[in-house]
Amino acid sequence: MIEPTILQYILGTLILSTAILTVLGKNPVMSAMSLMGTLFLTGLLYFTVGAHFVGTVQILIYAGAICVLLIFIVMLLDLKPHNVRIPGRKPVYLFAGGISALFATGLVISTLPALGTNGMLDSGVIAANNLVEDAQSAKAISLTLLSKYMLPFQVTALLLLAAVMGVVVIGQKNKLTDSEGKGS
Amino acid sequence: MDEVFAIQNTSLLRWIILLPLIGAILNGLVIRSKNVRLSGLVATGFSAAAFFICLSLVNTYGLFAEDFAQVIDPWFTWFSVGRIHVPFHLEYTPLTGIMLLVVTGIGTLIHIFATGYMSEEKSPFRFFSYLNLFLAAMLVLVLSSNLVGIFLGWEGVGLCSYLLIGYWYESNENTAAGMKAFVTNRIGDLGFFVALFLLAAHAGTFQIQELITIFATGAAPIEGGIILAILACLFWASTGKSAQIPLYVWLPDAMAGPTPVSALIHAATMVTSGIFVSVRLWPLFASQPSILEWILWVGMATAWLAALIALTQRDIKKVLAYSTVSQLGFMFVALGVGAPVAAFFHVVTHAFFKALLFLGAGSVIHGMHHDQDMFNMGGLRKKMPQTHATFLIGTLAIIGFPLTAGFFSKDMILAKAYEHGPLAWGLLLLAAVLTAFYMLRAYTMTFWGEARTEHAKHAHESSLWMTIPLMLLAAGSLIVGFMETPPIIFDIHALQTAIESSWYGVSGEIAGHSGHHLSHATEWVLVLITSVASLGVAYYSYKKFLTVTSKESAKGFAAELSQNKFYVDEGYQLIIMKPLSAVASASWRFLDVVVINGFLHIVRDGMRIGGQVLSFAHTGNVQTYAWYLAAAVATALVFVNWVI
Amino acid sequence: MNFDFFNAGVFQFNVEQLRALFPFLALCLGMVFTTIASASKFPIAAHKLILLITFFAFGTSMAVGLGSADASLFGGSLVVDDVLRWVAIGLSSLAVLALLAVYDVDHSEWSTLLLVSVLGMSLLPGARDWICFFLFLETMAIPGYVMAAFRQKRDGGYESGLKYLLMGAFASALLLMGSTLLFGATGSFEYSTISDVLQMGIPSHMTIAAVVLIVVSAGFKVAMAPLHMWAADVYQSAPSSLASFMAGAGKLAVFSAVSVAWSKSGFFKLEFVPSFLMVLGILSILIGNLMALTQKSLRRMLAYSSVASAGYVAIVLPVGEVALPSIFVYLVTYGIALSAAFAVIESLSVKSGKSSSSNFTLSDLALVPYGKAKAETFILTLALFSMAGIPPLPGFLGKYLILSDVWTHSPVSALWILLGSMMGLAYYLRILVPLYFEKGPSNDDVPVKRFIPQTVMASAFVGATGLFVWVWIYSVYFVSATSETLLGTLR
Amino acid sequence: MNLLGLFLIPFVAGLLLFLFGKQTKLAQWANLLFHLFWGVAVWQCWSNFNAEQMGEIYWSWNWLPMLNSKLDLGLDGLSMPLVILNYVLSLLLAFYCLGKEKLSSSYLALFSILNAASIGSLISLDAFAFYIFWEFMLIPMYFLIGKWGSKNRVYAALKFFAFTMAGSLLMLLAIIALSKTYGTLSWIELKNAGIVYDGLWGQTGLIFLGFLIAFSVKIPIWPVHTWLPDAHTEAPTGASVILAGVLLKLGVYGIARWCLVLFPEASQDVSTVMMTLGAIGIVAGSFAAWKQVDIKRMIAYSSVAHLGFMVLGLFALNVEALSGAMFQNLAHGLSTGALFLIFGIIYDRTHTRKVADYGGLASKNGLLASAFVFSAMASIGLPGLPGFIGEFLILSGTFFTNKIFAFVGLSGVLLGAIYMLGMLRKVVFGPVGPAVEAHPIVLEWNEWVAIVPLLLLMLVLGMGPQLILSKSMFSTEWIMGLF
Amino acid sequence: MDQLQLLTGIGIAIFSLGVLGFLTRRSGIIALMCLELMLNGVNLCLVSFSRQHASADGSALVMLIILVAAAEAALALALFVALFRQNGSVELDDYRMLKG
Repeated sequence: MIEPTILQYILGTLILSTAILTVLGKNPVMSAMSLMGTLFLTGLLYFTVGAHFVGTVQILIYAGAICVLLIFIVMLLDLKPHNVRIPGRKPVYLFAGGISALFATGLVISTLPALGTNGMLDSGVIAANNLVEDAQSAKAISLTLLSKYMLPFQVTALLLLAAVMGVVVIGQKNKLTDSEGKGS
Repeated sequence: MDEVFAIQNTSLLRWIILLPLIGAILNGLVIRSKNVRLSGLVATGFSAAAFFICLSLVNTYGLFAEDFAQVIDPWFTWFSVGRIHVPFHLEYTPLTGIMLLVVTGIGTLIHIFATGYMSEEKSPFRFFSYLNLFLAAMLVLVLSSNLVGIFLGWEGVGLCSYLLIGYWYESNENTAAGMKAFVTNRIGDLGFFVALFLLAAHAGTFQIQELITIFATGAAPIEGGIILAILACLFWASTGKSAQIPLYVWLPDAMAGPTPVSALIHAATMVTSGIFVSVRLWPLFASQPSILEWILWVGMATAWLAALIALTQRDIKKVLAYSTVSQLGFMFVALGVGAPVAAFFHVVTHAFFKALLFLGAGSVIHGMHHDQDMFNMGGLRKKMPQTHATFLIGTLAIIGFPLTAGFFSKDMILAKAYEHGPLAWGLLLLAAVLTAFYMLRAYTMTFWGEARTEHAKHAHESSLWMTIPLMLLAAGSLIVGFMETPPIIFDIHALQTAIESSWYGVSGEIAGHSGHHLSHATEWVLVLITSVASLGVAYYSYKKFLTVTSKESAKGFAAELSQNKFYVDEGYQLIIMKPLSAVASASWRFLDVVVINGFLHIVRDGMRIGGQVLSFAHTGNVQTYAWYLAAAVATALVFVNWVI
Repeated sequence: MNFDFFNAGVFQFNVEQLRALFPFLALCLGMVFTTIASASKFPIAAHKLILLITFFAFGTSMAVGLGSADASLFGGSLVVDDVLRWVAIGLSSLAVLALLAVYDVDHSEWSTLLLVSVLGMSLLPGARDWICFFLFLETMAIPGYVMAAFRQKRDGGYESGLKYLLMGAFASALLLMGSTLLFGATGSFEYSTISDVLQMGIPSHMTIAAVVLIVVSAGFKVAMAPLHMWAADVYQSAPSSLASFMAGAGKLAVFSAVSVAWSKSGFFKLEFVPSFLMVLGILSILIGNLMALTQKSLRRMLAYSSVASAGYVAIVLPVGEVALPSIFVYLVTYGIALSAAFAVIESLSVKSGKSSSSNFTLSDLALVPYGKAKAETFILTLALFSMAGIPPLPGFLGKYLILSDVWTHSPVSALWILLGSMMGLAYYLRILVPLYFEKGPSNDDVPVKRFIPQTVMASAFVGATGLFVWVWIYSVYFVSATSETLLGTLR
Repeated sequence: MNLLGLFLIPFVAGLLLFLFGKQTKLAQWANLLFHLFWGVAVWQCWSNFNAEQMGEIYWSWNWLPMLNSKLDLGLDGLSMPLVILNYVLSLLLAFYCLGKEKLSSSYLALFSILNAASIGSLISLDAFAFYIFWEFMLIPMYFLIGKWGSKNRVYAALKFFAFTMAGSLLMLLAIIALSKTYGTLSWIELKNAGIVYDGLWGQTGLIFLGFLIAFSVKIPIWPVHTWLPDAHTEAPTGASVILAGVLLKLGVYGIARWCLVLFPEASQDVSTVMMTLGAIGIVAGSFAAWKQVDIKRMIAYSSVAHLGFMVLGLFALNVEALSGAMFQNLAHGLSTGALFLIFGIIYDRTHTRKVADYGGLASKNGLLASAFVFSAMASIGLPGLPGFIGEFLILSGTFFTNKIFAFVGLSGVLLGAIYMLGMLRKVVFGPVGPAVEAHPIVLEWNEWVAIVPLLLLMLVLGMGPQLILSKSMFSTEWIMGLF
Repeated sequence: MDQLQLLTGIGIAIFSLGVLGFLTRRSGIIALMCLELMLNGVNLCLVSFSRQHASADGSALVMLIILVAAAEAALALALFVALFRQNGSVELDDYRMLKG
């Protein structure tokens, strides 16, 4: 039973606010930036709960690579604020908002036990702290990945291969499209 | 019943039916010659052959024998399922014998006549094959040993009459008349059906011999109500076939057919089958006196109605038709008063003189180039002497001129009626008087006075083909009456013995009926009254119509009524046919078209429209899809959290 | 803690395990070859050859293994049992069909992607925890996203790819959230543990939420209404072979995997799951059939009919693993018929001179030159009657089995299936009308492309033989085999 | 007794006939040849047919053990007459087809396959196999109506398909329930399985209803009859004949075989309702027939009425009525088949179905007219022709059970005369109509060959019904023994 | 309140925010970012849960998720580029040709 530290509270608020910025930001660049912030801060939060390895990966790959990729594309297509439409101009989007509000409420309501005091979980087991520390270590994670989740870990390779090929195909084909595809 | 009757088997009977059938097939399907003489002779040959077989039968097994042996031709089993067992057996009884002779004999004569009469036909073979087919069917009716077999013949003759009435099918009237005949008969036949069902359900047999020997004598436990119902149904059927109220309407229209047909089917043979069947089943009727009253009064009413209509008809065949209906009424009255012998006697005599009259009329019409209106005739006795003479004999016979055939039979009926009660006798006498009136009217207007039209002036005597049958029939109508005479004259009772010996030893006495006989004095009085009344009226009518003009038509309400047949046909049309057909079209248009198919089409279109409505929700914007997804999750979450 | 890496038994395979693993190795080998082939610009025919051989090897090696003991690999995260083997056989046959009948793309990368996707599919029923499930699902899906976008030259190629991708990602995010919550609630990703925990007591709201999320995301993958909309778009404008492959094989893999996963993790013990599936199923039947009725484009119509068929299977799912045989037979027969139909539409659209089969409408069928497309029309007829479930076509067997399983579970819901197949008739039969009952134009200048005859021959061959003889015998033996081995081993 | 050949021969023949392609003439003669082979098989079954058994299985193949289904083939008094009828009609149609360019090889092929299916459903004594053949009949029929039919054919074909399918899906459910409950689908085993009846709305009752509804749609019983007029009207001649002669009969046969035998109590419970429907069918059908202006439609409605009689016969539940219904199957098949055939031959020349266009046929072709009248008389049940035997037995059986229905049925007898003779009056007799005027109505030899045997058969069956009744007697009594 | 529960709360909140964005933002790119947000929320929950249960499975899944997210992002971006080249727009509701 560890009370959250002030730092964690601050991080949490920051994360939420950046996330909100991502969702509501007019300018895609703005959204991308704040998304990057969210991911970065999440990484920091991981550190505060001792999940160092996950935090590192988060910051390096997620906040680093993916967001950079995003921003790069945004820049490439230079999407200006003016051709980014603001949500809620059409009434149907209120409906969408309603849905997602409902969604969120439902989710939050049903996950209350996890937010409430401990022991509400179905399994009812509370792990001792030292075990927890070990479980979060890089060694434990890698062992798990390489023993128990060996197969998924390897299959991801094929998955990436497919993704790469896909990007190649789509990228190369649209040249082809510009030349040939006009007619049809 | 075998210990009473020695059963004799013979396979001769089937040939009586087969021969005309073969003739019909030969004429209709094989030869198909346009030559009237050829086809006529073929048909005549086969019916004559049948006639000779009948003669030999009568010769072998006797007609008026006191102790009669049952003669059976066990042909084959028609069908037999569960409680229903129908052998196709033929049976010869004296009664049958007489009917056979009448049918085949008169049938043959009419074939000969037709050979002359149909001389300018396109397809005579059709006519003659129908005629032979009719004979076959009629003989099945006569010969069959059970009621289902009789029903086969019953409807078979109906079919043939349908075909023959509509023989000249180019004109719609003829086909309409044929259809009317068939449908009306069908209405009657429903009764026959029900009778058969009742028999199957309660008697378990259709064999006439068993029915009579078991149920008429009360040997088997079956409540009288059932038998009564059966008999009522059979009588209903007879009103159809034998043209009684309320189903008589088809017979006058049936005159649309060629005249020989009218003579054979609608005067001599088919229309009397109702009476024939009743006489065959007489012991059953006798065991149920209550039905007899009905028969009596229905017959009486028919006799009257028909006679009244006949008074004012212009068409000579119509007059004869209504007179036939009226005479059939006489026969049913005879049945009703409990005198089957008299009834059947009248059947026989009537067969002769009515056939004679029709054929005479046919010869006249032939001479008149198919003009049937009596007002256009007149003075034909010079032009066609033989026809005139024979027709006169026929007329005398039908009005009961002493010592003619009609005299004996009608007198017998009247006597029995008097035994039954003075009221019946009086009414019947008046009907007879009416007969005398309209028959003389017809005769006079046709043969006396002076020719009223060109046709009449240039009318000519018919060929021997037609006149010889006329003469033979005339002879018949003179002598045939002597087979059954009242005690006061000759006192012959051949027919009675014949008929009573064909009830398998069961007596035809009506239950609880004291068979007291009239004294000779009363008989004399009755005879005199009848003869004087008829002859007087006949003479009056002769005087009245001697000088009639072609323009003359009915005057006064009563005459109008009578000439328009009391609007019975129109009434039936209005009351039955029109509403029925309205209901029919309503039921079809409403139930099938509107309700059922309408419902189906609503479902179909509903599905289509529903699809189109749904497809609006499919906007094509990927976010909408996401909305539905999220909405599904959200609703499920909310539902599971708060509702369950 | 120190972990002896090499004695952990992860890399040590005994013979059975190797034998169980071999088919997948064959697939991977195929990938290697295809990659080499596309890298060195081999002709398409070479790719086809490789694919054929690979699938043949895959299927047969699976078939050889049939009936042998279940092999649990990688510390139990993958179990190769008869279900997986049967599904793999079905997948390979469907893949071969999709390949032979409609190989309407001319990129070499296609073959590799197909293989990856098949690998994911065939691993799916063997997963025993949600991590593997998720990963295999993604392995199946991501190549699909790419393949859906293959047809830029056709209308809406990219669009369908994008829709597929975005929705798929969204759905898999939901699936992740679901399995995460499940993990949180039960402390494990493994089916068995989860079902143990679920049996322990009344499940918490969190568990229920997790299950809801998982069910919905699975429903998305198999295109149940109202989560079906992507399917219509993708099947309409993606390459025919992808459409037929995803609609047939994809459904087969996901449904059988889902059936295994849910019953092994004890979802069906939560009383709301069957009713939830019931609602989804009924919605799919109604919406799918009604929408199919109003479609102009034939491929879209087929897509909606596949939505309806997903509905039938959804109704039978709660019966549990006992229903696997019928689900399998139904989906295989349906998939074969569907691929044949797609193939025929493809070649008919070419024969009637249309640029692309995406907008090949019902009325365009009348443009098919009369008597020029006998084989296609024949195959299409067989396919449609099979989908409508008219005996003696194999589709009937599937319908019969599904119905009989539903009957044992809840007789009333069988009526929905009957209603659905009644509604289905309306559009299946309508397709035949312009083909047979209206005389098409008899123009002789038909643009005949090179791949049409081969397509027709292939589809005629596979379609006719498959539809008539093969599937009957095959599914009969499947049913007998599984209903003994499978049902025997399940409890 | 080689029952396998009985439906394999036409099936294979159908597949072969597809190969003839454009060779229409050749295909037609080949079709005749196939009928010869088929005839041998039929004759063999007829000659060593043992009427003194019920549901004996002569050939069996355990084809789908896991579905509790065996392909059991048997032949008894219920199916034998219909097999013969099916063969005769199909043979005569094979003659009729000769020289008709429009009836191409695919038409003959579909026809042959249709025969295979109907024969199959007649001789299969296993519910699953029965259902397969039963449903399979739809496919060829759908194409026959839809491709070779007249103007409104597509609507008719779809309607036919949808109606029949809707009915038989319920039967499918019932079959599943049977196999799940009793673990077998073989007719005789089910019969001996001791099916317990738990009220009409109990499980057994519902199963029974599933069967009943399917058959009622096929028969068709009012009010699910509206597909019949459309199908009959639009179908080509041959299809109409087979539809009237065989397919409808299968409904009657099915009720006798599956409903009455397996669920006697349930049948007793519904008998009044069904008889009411039958009676309504008789009256409504006759009324509708009376009001038709389209000859084929009128004949179709007359079939609705006649099949109403058979429903009465089935549910009067006594031997007379049941054998009557079974016999009426043949009678109606022959007479209505003949009507459709003859009118079809006329239609081939005149191309109009409107009564108004006709008239005076007798003066154009006397023999054909006579044949027409003959068939019409057979259809209205004139004694001496088979219709009478059937109606008489049915109605007397009904009379034993319930007099009211017998009387309603009698009204059908009367109305039958009214509409049939009305049609004859307008078509065969009367002044020559425009259509008859315009076209020469001269028949080819093969058309005569097609018609004449029908008429002869009617005559034979009308005077010698024992020929058939003796064959089916045992079965009907056996069935009624269950009640 | 436990800090892990704080994590879970934040995770779920972010996830919901992502859903909100994905449903409402019409720019495809931003919708993609929202997807990343959702995944991130999932990650947060996973980390906290795996701490609670002292098992590394959750963290392992986090790795795989990041990987898959990368793959999907790459594909999506490639598609966006291609679409932008074709039609000059990445607004989701400009791509509604396939519908009905």
